[in-house]
Amino acid sequence: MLDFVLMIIIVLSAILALIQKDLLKTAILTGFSGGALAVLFQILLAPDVALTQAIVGAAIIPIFIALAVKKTQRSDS
Amino acid sequence: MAQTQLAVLFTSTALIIIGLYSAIFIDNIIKKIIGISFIEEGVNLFIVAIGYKSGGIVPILMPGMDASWFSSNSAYPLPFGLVLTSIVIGASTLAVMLAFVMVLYKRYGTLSTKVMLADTSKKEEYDE
Amino acid sequence: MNELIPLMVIIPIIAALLISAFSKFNTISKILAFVVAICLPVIAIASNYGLHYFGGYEPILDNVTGITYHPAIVYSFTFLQQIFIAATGLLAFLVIFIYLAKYRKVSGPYLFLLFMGTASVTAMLLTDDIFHLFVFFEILALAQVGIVAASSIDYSYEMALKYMILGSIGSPIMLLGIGFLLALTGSVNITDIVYAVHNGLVDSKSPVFLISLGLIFFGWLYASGLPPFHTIKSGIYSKAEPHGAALLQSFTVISMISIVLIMFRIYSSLQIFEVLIVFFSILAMILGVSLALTQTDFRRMIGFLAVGELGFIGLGIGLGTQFSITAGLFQALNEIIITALLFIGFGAIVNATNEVDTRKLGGLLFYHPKVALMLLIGGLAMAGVPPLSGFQSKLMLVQASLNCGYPEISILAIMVSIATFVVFVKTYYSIFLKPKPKDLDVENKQVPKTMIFAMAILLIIVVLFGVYPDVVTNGISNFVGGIL
Amino acid sequence: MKLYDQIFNVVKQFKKLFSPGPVTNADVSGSITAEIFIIVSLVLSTILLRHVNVLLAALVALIVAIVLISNIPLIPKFKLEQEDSLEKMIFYAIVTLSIIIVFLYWGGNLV
Repeated sequence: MLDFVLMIIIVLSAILALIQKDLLKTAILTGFSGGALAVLFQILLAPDVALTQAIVGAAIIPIFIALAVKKTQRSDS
Repeated sequence: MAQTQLAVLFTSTALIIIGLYSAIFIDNIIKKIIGISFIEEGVNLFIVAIGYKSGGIVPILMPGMDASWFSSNSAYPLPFGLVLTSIVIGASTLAVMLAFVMVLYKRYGTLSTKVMLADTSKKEEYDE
Repeated sequence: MNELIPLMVIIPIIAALLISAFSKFNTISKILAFVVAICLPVIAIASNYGLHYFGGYEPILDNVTGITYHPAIVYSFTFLQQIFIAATGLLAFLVIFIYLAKYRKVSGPYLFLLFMGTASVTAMLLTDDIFHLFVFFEILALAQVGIVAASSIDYSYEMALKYMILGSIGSPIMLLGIGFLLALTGSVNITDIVYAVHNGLVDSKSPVFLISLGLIFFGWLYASGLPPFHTIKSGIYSKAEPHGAALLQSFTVISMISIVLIMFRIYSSLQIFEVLIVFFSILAMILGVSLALTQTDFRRMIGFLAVGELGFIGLGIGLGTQFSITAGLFQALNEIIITALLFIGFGAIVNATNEVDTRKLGGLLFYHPKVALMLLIGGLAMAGVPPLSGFQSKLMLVQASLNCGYPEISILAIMVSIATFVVFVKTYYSIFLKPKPKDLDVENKQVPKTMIFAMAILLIIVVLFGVYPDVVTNGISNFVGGIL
Repeated sequence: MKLYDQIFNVVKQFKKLFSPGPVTNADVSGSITAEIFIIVSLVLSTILLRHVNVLLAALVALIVAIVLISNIPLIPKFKLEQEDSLEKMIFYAIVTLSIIIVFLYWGGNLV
């Protein structure tokens, strides 16, 4: 059951990330999507991939995006 | 095919389609780059789903396991090894693209793709 | 001597890392770069043919089914790999030589990119593992972007970002195709996949197999810059420094042929594969040459010509006979050398005048006669004038398409050659022969001697292949006979 | 006479193509060459369809020739579609991807 919830979270947070007006929220929602993907990898019997994805998808990529937003502009216009 | 595996394939298709949609229709460059990175995530999910085995075990041979029982019950580990590389490549590509965006923002002062990445061949060709 | 095979990839990577680590010490990194660059073609020529199994994992024979499995990455080194690696190595050496002589203070990261690019195309040619190819393909894309962004030409950052965004659509799609193949066969080793496909272990009519072809094919279109990627490919050539562009086009050609040979081995049983390749090749020739005719920036024009010439390679492979594939691969080898010659030659003009618009140039024949002469020969070789190398490969292509029963394709190929000649003569006229405009100040700048040296070496190869094509074509023909 | 006027107009249209800066003889003649080249080569490549069906090839070649000649300043339109902006590049890339996939899924076994 958990896996279906995770899949819904992944797709919904990906869509929500792309319709936000505030780019910082986009960064956070991307992290949500990446983190849920990491847990899904664990359920799919790939613990090594899950570890990498948890670090890269849930921490590094949102931080990169947030840094890019901080250096540019926050609102989507 | 197990139900989970089928659902995962639908999820990965959804991610790829979201990525392709955002590549065409989203104007903000940062969102466009994030959207395109979803294609990569969808593909990774698809490749992990190939190796998944319904009711199987994690492909790590623990001491005390029978080798033939292990090989018939574990998930297929080769795709997982590939995805590890692919995740890192995707993250580094995203980082380089965001770095380019930061540099170009200083020059244009906007994040709109239409302005930032418009046709430049006319502008430079004949500057009086 | 098979230990030399992995060294062809490892040496440039180690050199790249060392140079970027020691880039503070100018002299050391210069000497290191020069020595390694000289080694690149020498290793390829000195090495013996053979296979190399990474980690010493030899193929395993399954006693029950009688099928051989390859558990590790395999590098195979034959005549084809040797000649292409030697050509790229030589080109990389010339480019690095020009770069080292041009700047007193060299940049470590730029040399890093040049070496990484060379290492990745070498690995792409050698590898027998489709995922290994994909990884080096991504590294190559990053290296290309770096080379473009490092140039001081206006709008190079924009072009690099566009190339990266298109690449991050193209390469995951290719990875998806590889995933489909993996799902069908359970292996990423190409020899195993080919065995599975040709022995009926995989249903070659199933939609999954067909779609894997479509996805990998799209990735190939991105890698080789055939339409719809011809604008971006010619764009990045025009935005890189001229010597960088000479290396970039060789990267493109080699990634094109290494991927298409793999696709050919896997999908050659499908009729539609050849139809697709011929369709996109013809489109590339028509669009590339007709857009080159309307350009006023001559770097962009050479870029479009390079894309148009790629169509010939695709045509040779798409026709699918031994003779036509030999012709296509020979054309690929010639194109690497001739286009590099043109890029370096026109780069010398940019160096001397700081002007790229053909409308503002003219009368340079008097100032740079050596460059003009060598460029003329290079352009004639590209258009296919005997006895230069372009003539031999294009003649072979025309013959091959006539033998296959497609006279339309041979007429089209000849027309494209003529149009290429028109493009070249138009540009040559407006740069060298037209009277010099008053406001063009030729600052009495000398063309660097290294550029002349590089052009002379490339020119010798062009003439050599033109007079003795058998040196190369026999070996290539043997290789093609092996994969058919 | 109408066709002649049309060809005469083509040269005028080329002025817009090279809009900033002068138009030289070499550029105009190059563009006219490209115009002729593109028509002839597209018509020629439709003849390849004769390996499927001869009648179809003749019909398609005729239609393509008429359509191309009646829209004659082709190069300005072509160049406008092949410009450097990212939107057009991505649009054509994704259209090509979807055409390849659809073509292979439904037509892959027919050829």
